[in-house]
Amino acid sequence: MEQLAFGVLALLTLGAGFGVITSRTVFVSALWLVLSFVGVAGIYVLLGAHFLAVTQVLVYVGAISVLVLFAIMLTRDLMAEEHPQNKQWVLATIVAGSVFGTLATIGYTTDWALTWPRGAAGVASTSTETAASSGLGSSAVEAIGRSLMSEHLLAFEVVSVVLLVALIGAIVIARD
Amino acid sequence: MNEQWAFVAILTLLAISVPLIAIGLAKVLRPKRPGTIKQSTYECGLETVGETWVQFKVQYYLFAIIFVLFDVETVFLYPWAVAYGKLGLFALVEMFIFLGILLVGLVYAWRKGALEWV
Amino acid sequence: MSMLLQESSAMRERLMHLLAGVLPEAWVGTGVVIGMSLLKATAIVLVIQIGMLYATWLERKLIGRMQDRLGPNRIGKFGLLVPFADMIKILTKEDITPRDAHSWVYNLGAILILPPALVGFAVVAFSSTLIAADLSVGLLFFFAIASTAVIPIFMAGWGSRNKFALIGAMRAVAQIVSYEIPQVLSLVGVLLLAGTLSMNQLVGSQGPLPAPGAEGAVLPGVWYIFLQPIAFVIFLLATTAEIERTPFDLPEAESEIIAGYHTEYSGIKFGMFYLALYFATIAAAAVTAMIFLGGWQPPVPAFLIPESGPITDFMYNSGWLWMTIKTVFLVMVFMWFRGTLPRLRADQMMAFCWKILVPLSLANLLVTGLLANLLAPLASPMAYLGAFVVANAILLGITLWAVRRWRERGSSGDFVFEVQPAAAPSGVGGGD
Amino acid sequence: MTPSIPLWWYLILAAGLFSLGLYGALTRRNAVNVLMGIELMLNGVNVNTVALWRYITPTAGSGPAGAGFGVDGQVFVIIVIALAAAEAAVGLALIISIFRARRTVELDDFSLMRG
Repeated sequence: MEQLAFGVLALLTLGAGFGVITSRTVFVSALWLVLSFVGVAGIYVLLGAHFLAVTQVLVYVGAISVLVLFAIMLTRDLMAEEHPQNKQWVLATIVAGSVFGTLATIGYTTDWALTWPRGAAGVASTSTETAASSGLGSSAVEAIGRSLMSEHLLAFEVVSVVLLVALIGAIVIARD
Repeated sequence: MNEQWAFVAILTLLAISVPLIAIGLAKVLRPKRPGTIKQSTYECGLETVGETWVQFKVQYYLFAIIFVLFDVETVFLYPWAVAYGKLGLFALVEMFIFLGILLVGLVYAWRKGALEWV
Repeated sequence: MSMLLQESSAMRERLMHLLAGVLPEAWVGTGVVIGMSLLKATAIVLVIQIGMLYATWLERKLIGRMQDRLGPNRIGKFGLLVPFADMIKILTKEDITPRDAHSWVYNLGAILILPPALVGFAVVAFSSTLIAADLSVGLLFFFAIASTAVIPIFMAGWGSRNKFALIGAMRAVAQIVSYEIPQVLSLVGVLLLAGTLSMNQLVGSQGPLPAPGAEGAVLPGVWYIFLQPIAFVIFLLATTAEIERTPFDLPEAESEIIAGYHTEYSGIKFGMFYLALYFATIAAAAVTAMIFLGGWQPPVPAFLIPESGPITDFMYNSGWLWMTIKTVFLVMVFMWFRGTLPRLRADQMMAFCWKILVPLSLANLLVTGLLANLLAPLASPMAYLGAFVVANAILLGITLWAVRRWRERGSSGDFVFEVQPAAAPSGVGGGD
Repeated sequence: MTPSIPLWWYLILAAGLFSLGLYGALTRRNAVNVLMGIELMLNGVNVNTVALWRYITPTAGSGPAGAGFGVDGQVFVIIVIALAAAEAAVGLALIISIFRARRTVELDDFSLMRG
């Protein structure tokens, strides 16, 4: 069942990603991008990261896509159909293809169980079913909250500064 | 696999198929008599003037920026609120700082007139 | 309710036997999960569909009464069959696709408008045991799903290739995203007190009955509308704006932009937008009832419920009744808004969101955080109730005073809500 | 008992997403499209992070009491998502600003930087 779900979601995600880079209209590209985000949210659910899945939908599907769509509406040139690609496509195919080949080979051939010294690695890699049953689901949100308030406090506060800078910067840039 | 999320997936599929069924049913039942005037763009009977895809003012984008950043903020606020009962006063101070920094942004946007809908 | 549960497990058994004959053994478990989900999902869709049909009837009746009319009264007794007549009409109406429309985006817009309004029902607790998916992130899940409604709206506006549709879509999206912020911010105070995102636990924390699987005493044990009245008002207003009902129905202000993003839709495709509006209204009412009005909790204080006996059994088994009453009540409140209030102007609406609701919900959050910390050791519902009522009254006083001061200074006219004949024309969305 | 998914499935999915995004970012002429490619790449990276966290280092960081799991991987991804939102906001603001000044969003026409 998990494998079935993974297959469907992977097809959705990658197919939509393919749509993003091939469709001729920017608006349609953006729609494919949204679908790809939804697929990634599904993958997070499979991985037992439920809070992340919801965050993905809330931020990517509900917010970042709105930014992209608004930006499309604000720049009139984008409305027209266009020739989507520049002359670098041969080079880009080589680069992207070799990046994919390298990453996929590393992912497939590495014996991941050896890279993490602690004993727990084997337990998790045998079954993702533990994710649902072991409390990863129910109290993970609370654990994330506590983690943000203790170990990752600095990152948390720095994020707020980054968001502030982004807000001010974007307002200044976009207004004039 | 968690059964509850499987249910969510099934409900989503069903929610997509309900309009498909309804539209399919209507396709059988409804009349179909297309005409040139009937299929023209509806603008209260007037001819369409100019480009359809009008350009919008930048105000929309400013609201979208402020929205996105506050939306991200809620992603941090919700786990904090859930964990709050076990965290105590220090967490409140930390969140005050976080919110204070973001409030500076809101005040800035307000003062710069980014919140005006003109 | 327990009967229904038994029925459900019996159904699961039967399904398992049925599938064991058809599918290979490894797939039976999967088949049962999918089959049960399909059954549950179909049941939800049917119940909501009937609820929606009668919501339209109720709205016409109520608005009719408010305007001193009778409302529908011809088909069936009290016009009870009118919704079905509507359904038949909308199915048999001609469906016109504009020549210029971007055909698949246009059609997909009408299809995808429904899931955001419908999928949220997965986490609605119709009673303490009747919740389709009690997700650990239920509350956030609901808002995440609801926030995706902007995508089909954009698709409808853009795909129609009509100025007014596109302007309507831009307006609708700007409004929905803006009001999403006070909507989610106002709930942080509730979450501080409840300490959970699971819908069932959230309802359970409002007492008197605990949710299944809850640990420890029920705290704060009071409906959140009493602890967080300001948050409730903010949430209700923001939700009204989210589902684009009057007085926040600017995206479809017919006097300005025809019908907004669904201008070009007719027949059954328009029906989909209509359906989604009512689904979203019912979903919003159900969620508000669960968060603030105690969902399936009986409206009885804990000390009136005996340890055991028929009354206790009734209280435990009548969750669906209270939930239905509360939801219908809130749906009627939304209709009452429509019967009473005139539509806001675009600039007023945005100013109201960002300059009043957002700061107020942040202030409410800080006050709640402080109080929750101070009250936690007392662990008494009455202490919560007293402290929060006082705090909210003070906060409300400060807000009213601040708004009045702004109005008196009147520097930018932000907070002048009276009609001003000399004011600039209302902020029509488009054009640069 | 259905066997669960091997880790490399996720890693290949992430690599595919990343490469698609990279290809898009390299070939599209339209600035908004390039930004979409970058978002795809970020999503690929996030999937990778979550998968590796889930399979390799599930105990990293503090977690729910007694569950034997940490949430570090999730926290990292939440912060990446927050930064991605900030990046998209500023990036698109830049594109809008350039469009308003020069009436184009074709990257080949942005010769501003070359002086």
